[in-house]
Amino acid sequence: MAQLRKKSDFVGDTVQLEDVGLRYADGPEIFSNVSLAIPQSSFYFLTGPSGAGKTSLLSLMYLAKRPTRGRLKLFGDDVTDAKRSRLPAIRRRLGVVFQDFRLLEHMTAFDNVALPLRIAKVSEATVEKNVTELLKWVGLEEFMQARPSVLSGGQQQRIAIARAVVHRPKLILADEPTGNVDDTIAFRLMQLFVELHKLGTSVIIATHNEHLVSRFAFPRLHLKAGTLTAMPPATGAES
Amino acid sequence: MAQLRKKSDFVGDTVQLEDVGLRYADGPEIFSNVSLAIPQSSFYFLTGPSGAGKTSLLSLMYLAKRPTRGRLKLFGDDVTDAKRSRLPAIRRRLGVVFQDFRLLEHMTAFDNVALPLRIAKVSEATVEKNVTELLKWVGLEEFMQARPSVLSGGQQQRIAIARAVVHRPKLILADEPTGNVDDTIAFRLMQLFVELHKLGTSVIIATHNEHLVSRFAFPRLHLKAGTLTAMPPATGAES
Amino acid sequence: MIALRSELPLKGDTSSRFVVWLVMVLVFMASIALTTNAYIGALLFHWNQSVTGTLTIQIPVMLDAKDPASTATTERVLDVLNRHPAVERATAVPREKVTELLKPWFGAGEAVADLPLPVLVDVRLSTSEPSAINAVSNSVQSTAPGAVIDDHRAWLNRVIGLAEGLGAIAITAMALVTIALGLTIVFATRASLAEFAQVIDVLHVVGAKDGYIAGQFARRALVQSLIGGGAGLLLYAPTLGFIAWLASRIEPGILPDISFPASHWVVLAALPFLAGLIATITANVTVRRALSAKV
Amino acid sequence: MIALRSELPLKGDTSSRFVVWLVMVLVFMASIALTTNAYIGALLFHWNQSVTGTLTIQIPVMLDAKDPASTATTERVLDVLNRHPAVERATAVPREKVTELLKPWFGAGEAVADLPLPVLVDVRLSTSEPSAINAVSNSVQSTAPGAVIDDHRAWLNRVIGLAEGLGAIAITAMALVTIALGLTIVFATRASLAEFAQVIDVLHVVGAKDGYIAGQFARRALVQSLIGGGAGLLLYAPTLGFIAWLASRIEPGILPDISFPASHWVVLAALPFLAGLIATITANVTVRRALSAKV
Ligand SMILES: Nc1ncnc2c1ncn2[C@@H]1O[C@H](COP(=O)(O)OP(=O)(O)OP(=O)(O)O)[C@@H](O)[C@H]1O
Ligand SMILES: Nc1ncnc2c1ncn2[C@@H]1O[C@H](COP(=O)(O)OP(=O)(O)OP(=O)(O)O)[C@@H](O)[C@H]1O
Ligand SMILES: [Mg+2]
Ligand SMILES: [Mg+2]
Repeated sequence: MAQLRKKSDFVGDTVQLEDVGLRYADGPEIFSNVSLAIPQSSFYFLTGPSGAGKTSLLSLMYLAKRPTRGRLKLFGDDVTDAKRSRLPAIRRRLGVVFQDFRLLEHMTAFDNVALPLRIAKVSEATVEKNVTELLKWVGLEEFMQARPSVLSGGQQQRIAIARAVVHRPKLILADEPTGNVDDTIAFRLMQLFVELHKLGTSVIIATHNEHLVSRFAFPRLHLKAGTLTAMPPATGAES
Repeated sequence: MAQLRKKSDFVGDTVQLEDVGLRYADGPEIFSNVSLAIPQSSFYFLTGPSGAGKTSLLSLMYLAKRPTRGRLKLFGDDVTDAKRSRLPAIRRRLGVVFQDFRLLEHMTAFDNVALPLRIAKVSEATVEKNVTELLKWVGLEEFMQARPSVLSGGQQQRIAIARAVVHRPKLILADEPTGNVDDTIAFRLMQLFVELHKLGTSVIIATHNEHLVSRFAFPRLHLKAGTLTAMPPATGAES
Repeated sequence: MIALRSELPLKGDTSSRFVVWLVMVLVFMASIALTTNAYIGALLFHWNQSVTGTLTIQIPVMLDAKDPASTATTERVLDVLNRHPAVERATAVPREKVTELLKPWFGAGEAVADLPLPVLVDVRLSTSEPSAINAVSNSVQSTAPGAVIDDHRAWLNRVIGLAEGLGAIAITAMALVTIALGLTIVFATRASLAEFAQVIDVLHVVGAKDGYIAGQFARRALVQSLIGGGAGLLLYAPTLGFIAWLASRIEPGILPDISFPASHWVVLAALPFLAGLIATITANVTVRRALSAKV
Repeated sequence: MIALRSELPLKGDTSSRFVVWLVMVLVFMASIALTTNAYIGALLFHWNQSVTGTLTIQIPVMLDAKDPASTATTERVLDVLNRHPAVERATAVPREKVTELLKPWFGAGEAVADLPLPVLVDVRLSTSEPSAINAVSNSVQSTAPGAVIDDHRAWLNRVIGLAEGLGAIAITAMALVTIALGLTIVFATRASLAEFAQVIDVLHVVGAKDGYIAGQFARRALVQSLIGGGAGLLLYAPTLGFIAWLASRIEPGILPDISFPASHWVVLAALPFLAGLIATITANVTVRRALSAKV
């Protein structure tokens, strides 16, 4: 899958936000003046109370929304006003775990996970190999041909994670990726993210799970009342 | 709302399972020989690894599925083979929080929460009063007129909980009700369940959150490899 | 108040628009079919009316108009006819009119003036029974042997056959439309059931009864059918006008101007409600069937 | 392989069935309209054909058949006609045939035998140009003044007017069908866009290009139109047969048996593909427009 990473020689920040603000329609600003630089190969938690704007902030980064104010750079490219036609190429270097999974109901678990590879026109042999391997890792090899609706909540969440990482993205944005699994599986999934991080991927995980945050020694971005604060890693945690 | 509780003089177990087994279509049995009695005014956690069958077990209790084997009693009534026309009356004494919320997208948050009251033909004045009060309690008074899709994950989850308790059910079945909220809100929501429990409602909460389980001194039902084991309350926890 | 509140979204989903559109088309087709049928009925009545109870008798005497023998035969026939109980009135066609009728053959020249012409008698009967026609025919024959009696029915019967065939097509169309409407509603309701599976699950869990859920779908189907049916009628009105305009422009008078009875318009106006009724019942039955397969 | 894999479900959603059904109805209507139009065209051609290039000349001489003067005039007219360059053949209608034609007026009695009758001449022209008809007419008039020339067009023109009106309705129907098809696809595609909003979001996020997504919808629309169009033709075949059967049963011979040219069937067979083409283009444009409003 070397062709998917051929731009990996770029140096600089993976994500850069400068004085970014966001509002929905004519509502109030969800957050304002958020500035942030996520370096290559970094790992961050994104925390904050429910409704603080974590999902919204991530949606800027995966280009589902444009900031209403400020500038946004991804992989060194300023995408604030980028033409739409330029975005697919950038999006293919991202992996997103949605808070509500967003699995495609009319496809099997396998096809859901294979989607990013197929969109990138990866050969079917590679698809077969990578997807099978990944589904084994998340413990769902028995459910490859199952539709999402017959899977349990935790099983669906693992499919969503597999889909987000199968194409070895440069940046993973995961929204509450362990909310529906027990601690054993949560730890295993975190390990997956950490492995990818060690291979050079940047990871941002939005979570409410204080236990998770305190267990891993990664820095934390805290969003509250429209302001983003960077916080150091929890002390005494594993890395 | 006294009319909603007029059968409250019944004595006995709220839920009774005798040698219950469940299978989907022609798949293997998810669990078998589960026997269980949930007394009135009790509070249980339901735990177990992802895919163990927690959601499936709850779905038997809220009458979305019939056991493929064994007998099931609710409020002392044997409902294993009960006629369909008898079920609505029983269902109105239940409150269910779905793992995936299942809010009705074409209704406002207010109307979603009001649904059980309106189905039970409660007067609109009472609906107005109770729903508003409850939405304040879960911290969403600002979002009463919002559609579920514009709410954050945690906000949706709180709407789902409000809908499950608004009609003061005799039995609350909550599936991972705090997976999308932070600890502060989770604690507040747990308080709501505990309050109702103290007023005589039975509560069963399926959860992966060990932290939650260990914080509250309630007994636990553990489902693993198709077998249900009762476990005592965590020691040293508040009640 | 609660009964009017809908737990299903009426707008925005595809199957609801599907029903509205199809009912529109179906009501449109039904109204065209009904009108065709009514028009054909009226046309037949009109033709029948203008022909029934009249006879033309041709007396085969090739005599000069001024010839007293000819006049005598004619007088005799007229006399017999006018005393016949089944005859209301019998008059000889004036010579000018016969000349006019023969113009295509002999031109308007003076040649015709001197021509011996057959005598035509127009008879208006007081009844349209075949037996009366026969009785009249017999008494004419005995008075003036060889008289030709034409009751104008030969050509009419052919046209009636054709028109009745068209009427049958219109009726068939109506029947097909009704069946199609039923099928559409069944099918769209099933689609809706799938589309709203989750809404229905939630309604179930909060204790809604089958009748309540079925009622929601039935009301939706009713409203959709009324909207679609109304739209179909709205479409029908200008179409009828357009066809009438075309017909009048092309050949004024070839088709008689027929005004429909009030009952026709009442039936047309009732079409959306009929569609609504069919839709309501079908939706109700479909949903109850589907729900009864659930826990 | 990847190009053929669909990221959108083709079956099971309402809008897809909606399109299939509507395209079926539309193609059905279009094929009926086309056939009507072709039939009317063929009918007009047939009638024109049987009439064009023929004249009937009536010589206004009221002379006895055995009268040499009458014979002389007739001979002269025939001679003039047969030497005229625009005339292929001119023949006098035999007296028996004229008698036959007059029977409704004079009966079959011996009276007619002695009657002086007009002479009728049937003329077949070698051309159908109006100028030729005029030239023939003039030379006949100068030979036998007062001759009446009938080119059979008066009644034909009335019928042609009516038929052309019907043809215009058929053409209008075709145009409406095309517009309706376009609107249907636009509308169903929008409905699908709403229905698959989440699928589209996910495809976007994993880096699918607009063209890819639009292509998925276009392919869906194509397949649906082909299915619907095929079904429409399948419906058309028995309908045509049924109407032909009804027509033949009602009035054999009133409408001539007309066999359509091969091109007609080719156009009919092309209808589903035409619908597919319209659907593909419309869906593509609609989706691209809608997507360009997104981030
Ligand atoms: N599409 C939308 N339209 C309008 N408002 C929205 C929309 N999406 C989110 N919001 C609002 O923006 C705010 C932030 O929502 P967001 O989903 O980003 O919060 P969050 O931090 O992810 O919360 P949670 O932890 O509960 O998932 C909320 O108040 C929410 O109601
Ligand atoms: N509708 C269904 N059809 C077939 N199999 C199903 C269906 N629903 C669930 N299952 C299977 O039943 C098993 C138990 O699922 P269930 O949702 O009850 O698990 P759970 O304990 O709630 O898991 P989680 O903690 O991940 O939510 C799973 O293996 C799942 O794949
Ligand atoms: Mg969120
Ligand atoms: Mg579950």
